[in-house]
Amino acid sequence: MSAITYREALRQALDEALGKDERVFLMGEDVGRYGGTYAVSKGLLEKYGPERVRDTPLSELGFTGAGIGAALGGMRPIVEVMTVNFSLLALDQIVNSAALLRHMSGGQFSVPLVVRMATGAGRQLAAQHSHSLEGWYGHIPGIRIVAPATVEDARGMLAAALADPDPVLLFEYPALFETKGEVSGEKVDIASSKVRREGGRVTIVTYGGCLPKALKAAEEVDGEVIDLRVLRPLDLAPVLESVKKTRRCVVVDEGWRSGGLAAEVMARLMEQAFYELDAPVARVCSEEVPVPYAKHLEEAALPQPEKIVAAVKGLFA
Amino acid sequence: MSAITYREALRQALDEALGKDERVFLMGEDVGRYGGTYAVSKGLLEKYGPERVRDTPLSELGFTGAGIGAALGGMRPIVEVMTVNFSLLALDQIVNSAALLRHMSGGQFSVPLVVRMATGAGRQLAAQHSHSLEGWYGHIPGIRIVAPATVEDARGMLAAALADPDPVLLFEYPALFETKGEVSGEKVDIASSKVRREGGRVTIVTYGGCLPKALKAAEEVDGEVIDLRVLRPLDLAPVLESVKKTRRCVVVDEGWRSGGLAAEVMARLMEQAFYELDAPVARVCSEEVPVPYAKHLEEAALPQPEKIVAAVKGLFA
Amino acid sequence: MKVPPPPAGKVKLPAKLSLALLADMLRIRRMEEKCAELYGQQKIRGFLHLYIGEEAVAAGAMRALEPEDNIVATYREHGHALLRGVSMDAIMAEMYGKQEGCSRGRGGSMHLFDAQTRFYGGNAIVAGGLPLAAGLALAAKLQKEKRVTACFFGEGAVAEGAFHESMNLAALWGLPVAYLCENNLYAMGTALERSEAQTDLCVKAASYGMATLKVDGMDVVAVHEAARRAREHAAKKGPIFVEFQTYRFRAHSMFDPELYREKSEVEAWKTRGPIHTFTARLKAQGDLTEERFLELDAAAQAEVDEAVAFAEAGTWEPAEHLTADVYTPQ
Amino acid sequence: MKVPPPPAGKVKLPAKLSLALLADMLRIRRMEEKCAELYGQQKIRGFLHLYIGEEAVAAGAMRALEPEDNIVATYREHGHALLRGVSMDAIMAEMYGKQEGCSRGRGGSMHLFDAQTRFYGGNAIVAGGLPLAAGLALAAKLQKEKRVTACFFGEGAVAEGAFHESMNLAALWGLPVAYLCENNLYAMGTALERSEAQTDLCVKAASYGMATLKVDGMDVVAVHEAARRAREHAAKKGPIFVEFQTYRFRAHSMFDPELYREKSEVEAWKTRGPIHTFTARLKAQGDLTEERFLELDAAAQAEVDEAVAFAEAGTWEPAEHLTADVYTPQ
Ligand SMILES: Cc1ncc(C[n+]2csc(CCOP(=O)(O)OP(=O)(O)O)c2C)c(N)n1
Ligand SMILES: Cc1ncc(C[n+]2csc(CCOP(=O)(O)OP(=O)(O)O)c2C)c(N)n1
Ligand SMILES: [Mg+2]
Ligand SMILES: [Mg+2]
Repeated sequence: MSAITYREALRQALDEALGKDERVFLMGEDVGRYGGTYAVSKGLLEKYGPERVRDTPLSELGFTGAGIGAALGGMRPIVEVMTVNFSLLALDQIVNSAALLRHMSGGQFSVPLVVRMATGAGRQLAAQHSHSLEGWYGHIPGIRIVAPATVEDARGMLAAALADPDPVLLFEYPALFETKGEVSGEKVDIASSKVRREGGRVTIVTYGGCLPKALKAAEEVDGEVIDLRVLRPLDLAPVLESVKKTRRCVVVDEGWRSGGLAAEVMARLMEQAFYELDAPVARVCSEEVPVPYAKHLEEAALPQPEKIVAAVKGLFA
Repeated sequence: MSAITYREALRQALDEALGKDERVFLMGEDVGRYGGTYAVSKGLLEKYGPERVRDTPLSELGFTGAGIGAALGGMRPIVEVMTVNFSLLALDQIVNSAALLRHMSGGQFSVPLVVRMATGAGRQLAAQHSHSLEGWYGHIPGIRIVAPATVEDARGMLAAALADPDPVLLFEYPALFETKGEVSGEKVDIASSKVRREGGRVTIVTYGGCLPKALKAAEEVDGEVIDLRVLRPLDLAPVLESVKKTRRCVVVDEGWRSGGLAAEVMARLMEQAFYELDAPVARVCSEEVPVPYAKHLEEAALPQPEKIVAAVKGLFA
Repeated sequence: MKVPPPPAGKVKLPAKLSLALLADMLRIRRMEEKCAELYGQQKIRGFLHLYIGEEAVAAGAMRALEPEDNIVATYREHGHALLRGVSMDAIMAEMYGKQEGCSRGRGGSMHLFDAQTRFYGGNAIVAGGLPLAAGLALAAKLQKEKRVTACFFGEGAVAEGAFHESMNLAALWGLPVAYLCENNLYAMGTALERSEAQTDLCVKAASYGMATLKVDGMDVVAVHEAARRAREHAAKKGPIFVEFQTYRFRAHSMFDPELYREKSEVEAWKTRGPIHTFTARLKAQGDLTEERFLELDAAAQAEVDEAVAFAEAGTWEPAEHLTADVYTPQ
Repeated sequence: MKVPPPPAGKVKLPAKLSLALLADMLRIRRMEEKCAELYGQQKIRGFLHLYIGEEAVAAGAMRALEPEDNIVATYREHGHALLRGVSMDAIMAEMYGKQEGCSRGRGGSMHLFDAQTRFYGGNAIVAGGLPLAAGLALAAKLQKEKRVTACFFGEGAVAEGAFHESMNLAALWGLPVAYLCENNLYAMGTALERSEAQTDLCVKAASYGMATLKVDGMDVVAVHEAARRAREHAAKKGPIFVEFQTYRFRAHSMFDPELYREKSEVEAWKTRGPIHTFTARLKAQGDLTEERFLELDAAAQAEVDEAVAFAEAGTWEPAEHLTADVYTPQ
């Protein structure tokens, strides 16, 4: 076991997937000759050729739909939509085709498609390039959503996603790309959430790019940090168990506050842990504002460790 | 005062808007010669001509974006996207342009645009034509969302939406089109939620097409029914007040359960009414399934009065 | 609008094939007439889009395709499903919402699916099937399969971004796909000239470097010939776009008051009706007798009656199954 | 790839205009060279897309437009904003994220906006500005204003559905809009021939029934002439598409390792550089002396120095203002 970066883990996962299964191919804007916007697919074109590492024109709706068709046709496509921001252009195909096809056809057609996209803010890319819309996608039945927050998950989730017979959206976090971590080489599940830090005073629920922030805050407040990992379907069991112990919970989510994924976690805790709670569950989300360019404003817009600590303290006030 | 249908109220509102302000025009697929998919704009082409009641090609992204541009250029466009299902194709323009422009430009450009769309299931139109995505739109800062559930609101909300300097999405409910009601002729606000039925035992929060179902259930359980009316920004004051009295609450929402608007209402009650509640807030939403065609399955998929009653009873169990 | 003269002239097909094509069109026609009636009786609900008037396209095209080919269609796809080989029983049961339907009653009229015949629906998002078809074709190409993907859609779809992106992908990658455009002149109530700056759809398609064909869609012979050429082109040379010029005789859907066109226009087009003109031509050249015609028609009618009986006898999927098949059972 | 010969020949413009165009290009060049430097110093962050090499397009086009016209641009819009009349101070402050910036520091490099000069951004969604431009033009048409909307975008945008839908709307409705395509041959790392089945973009545009022009985008004279014609066409006859054939000398953004093209290709294109070729032509015909050139260049450099000082002296918008202007104050 040796430490690699989150980016390298993603790259290895793609390499392995392409190497193992002839039906797998990667397609998207600049995945090939450019090497991937975030250099995740660098070197793969040279290794697997342009048929299997397929650069596409700028046409998110078209090539995502083509990915669905290719999946129906027996392939195991990995479609890269570059970032969640551009996935808005592909949403119709994801929602109205990929997610519905199996049920709508009476169970005849599955869509074994993986859609990868980068998500999140924090690099001063401004309003149109800083969305966090995992919560939106999490609303749609028929798809599975995974959000690797660790190097281990970045390395292992793709294989599990490809083994899934239904569409899986895999969110990648540029904010984590330089993070280093060990990779066990063991199979990774895409069904469960996981405790990332034990603690006794408060449960902090998060996922994706906010995990390091939550862990940092947890140091200060003896928090138990749970990484959701899979955003649909949610696995709240570890959260419920933790809340039984801590009786307090904060949800940290980079999505905008109203109607984000944090709201769903709170709703479930309302339903399933109401009598366990000594204080209302709090949330730390992005402010309800398009993410601004200026660094200090962007920082003010996003969840930060200090805000998490403050929210925890609020629960004891 | 005389009773008119919800459809007629929508039509009158359009007629009035076009009659009053030269800058207003209506544009969308089949709003003109066809008379509107739901006959809402019937007769308006003849009255205002094809420049102001403008049929568009099938190109939701293009004409919604054109509506944004026209709003920037000094007009007051009303864009009809026919149904929320097709709005997925226009989402990029709504989110990445309309919603962001003002903030992103440092306050220089407002987008006084109204986007109308029909939403909801219940007419056996199957999976691709039965979405309820109000909750999604409610997640986006920079836009206002209104959801007329009464004839009075159907008549009055458009004028208020046009008076708003920012983008307003106006959801229309085909399930209510035949509903009759009185119209006061008074100005209607697009800021507040309203008590639609007083009751003492439980607070039932809902909006749009579910209002009649909630009212029906309320009869049986002495429910106080609150119609949210405006889905962004939410006005929870009447809900909080009601919950203080009833100490119990059910949220009814045709969106899918996970991550829908109901979750946000629950999250807010968690935050703001935790100590007022005698039981966890419950929700009655659509089942997590693409809406099926067969009538009995569709009915099973959607919120129904009986399910609301059962949920209320659950709060006392 | 000028209506061209009805299809005429000698039918240069083997009589057996001609009769098969005629039978195909009759089967669609009789089935759909029944559907309209059943809609009135509220046995069929939701949206119902009839293909009446356009039967020559599905008939001529479907017999040009091979069993291994993929089909993608729209919400106006009863005829395509039927002629592809989905049983009328299963189609009718689907419209009833019964679990014996080809989509187990979950799809209804707009979402007929059938894995066995590679019939990929039944898509109710205009132009939504076009990228899918490109992907199916890509899969075939990557797997070196010889199947072609045939994608049916209306001329209204041509304005959508999905059309543009799909044409470009298909042409850029040389995919084995035939884009078969049923130009019936209207998208709901919007006439082609009010939705396209360029009304010659082949010119549009050619701008992607696609091969194109323009055909009288009311002439089943011309359709069949064009479809055969299109399939061959798709299989050997890559994507092709075919414009079938046709017309729908009925309203867009059962809710359409048809304010946007004159009755006289519809009547004029009916003189070009694909079934009666073809019938007349076959009779004129001695390939068909009135008796044989009545036999074919009776057979179609009998099939419809049986299908209705089948649908009536069908059963409702238990509501407890509601959430089955949202995900694939693993 | 064959690189055409550099622009040459007599410049048939009044010397004053020529020098103005040269000064324009120099202002962009010097400003952006500074931006690159400042990016290295982390004074500018986020994405930074340089226009270096393409200056002739913004310069030639902007001087063909009128003050009442609307401009829509992309994330590669520093030059357009500057030549449209946004002060270099405000642009530089914006890139610093200061509240003295033209978008109050909220937009950054990709989102320059300016209401006063009708500069509608600064759009970082590829092809996202095209429908907007159609709408601005529609508003002008409906209000019987004589303004034209000029919409700049890269050739990569041509593959997007938004391009298709916008072209059709513009042509169908005869809108006063000029779609000005900066074809620099690459969309990030994707060469035109790997993204378009039809690489002649004018052929594509013409398929909507649009007027088209194809111009050497490295020749500021040709650009200016074409832009004047385009504006006139848009104002009097309706939409027009102009392809400016150009090349970017720098990486796509500051993150781009440029794996997708040879250094030699870039060097070959540099022989066509819009500034030095134009300078040489003007000198050759006696419209420019080296001394005058150095003056212009020094003026540009001085403007840059001032802008940097302005940006450095700028202030941060208080974080408490964060949520201001999400909605319009009423
Ligand atoms: C994306 C989308 N927009 C709008 C609709 C509503 N709609 C259904 S059919 C139709 C007309 C389509 O016309 P065309 O493509 O010519 O096919 P036809 O119905 O004539 O067979 C419209 C606008 C839809 N289903 N999908
Ligand atoms: C819809 C969308 N998809 C992808 C991107 C990422 N991206 C940014 S610029 C770019 C290339 C655009 O190329 P082109 O239109 O030719 O403009 P150029 O950068 O060459 O000026 C891409 C793919 C984006 N911003 N928007
Ligand atoms: Mg049509
Ligand atoms: Mg380019």
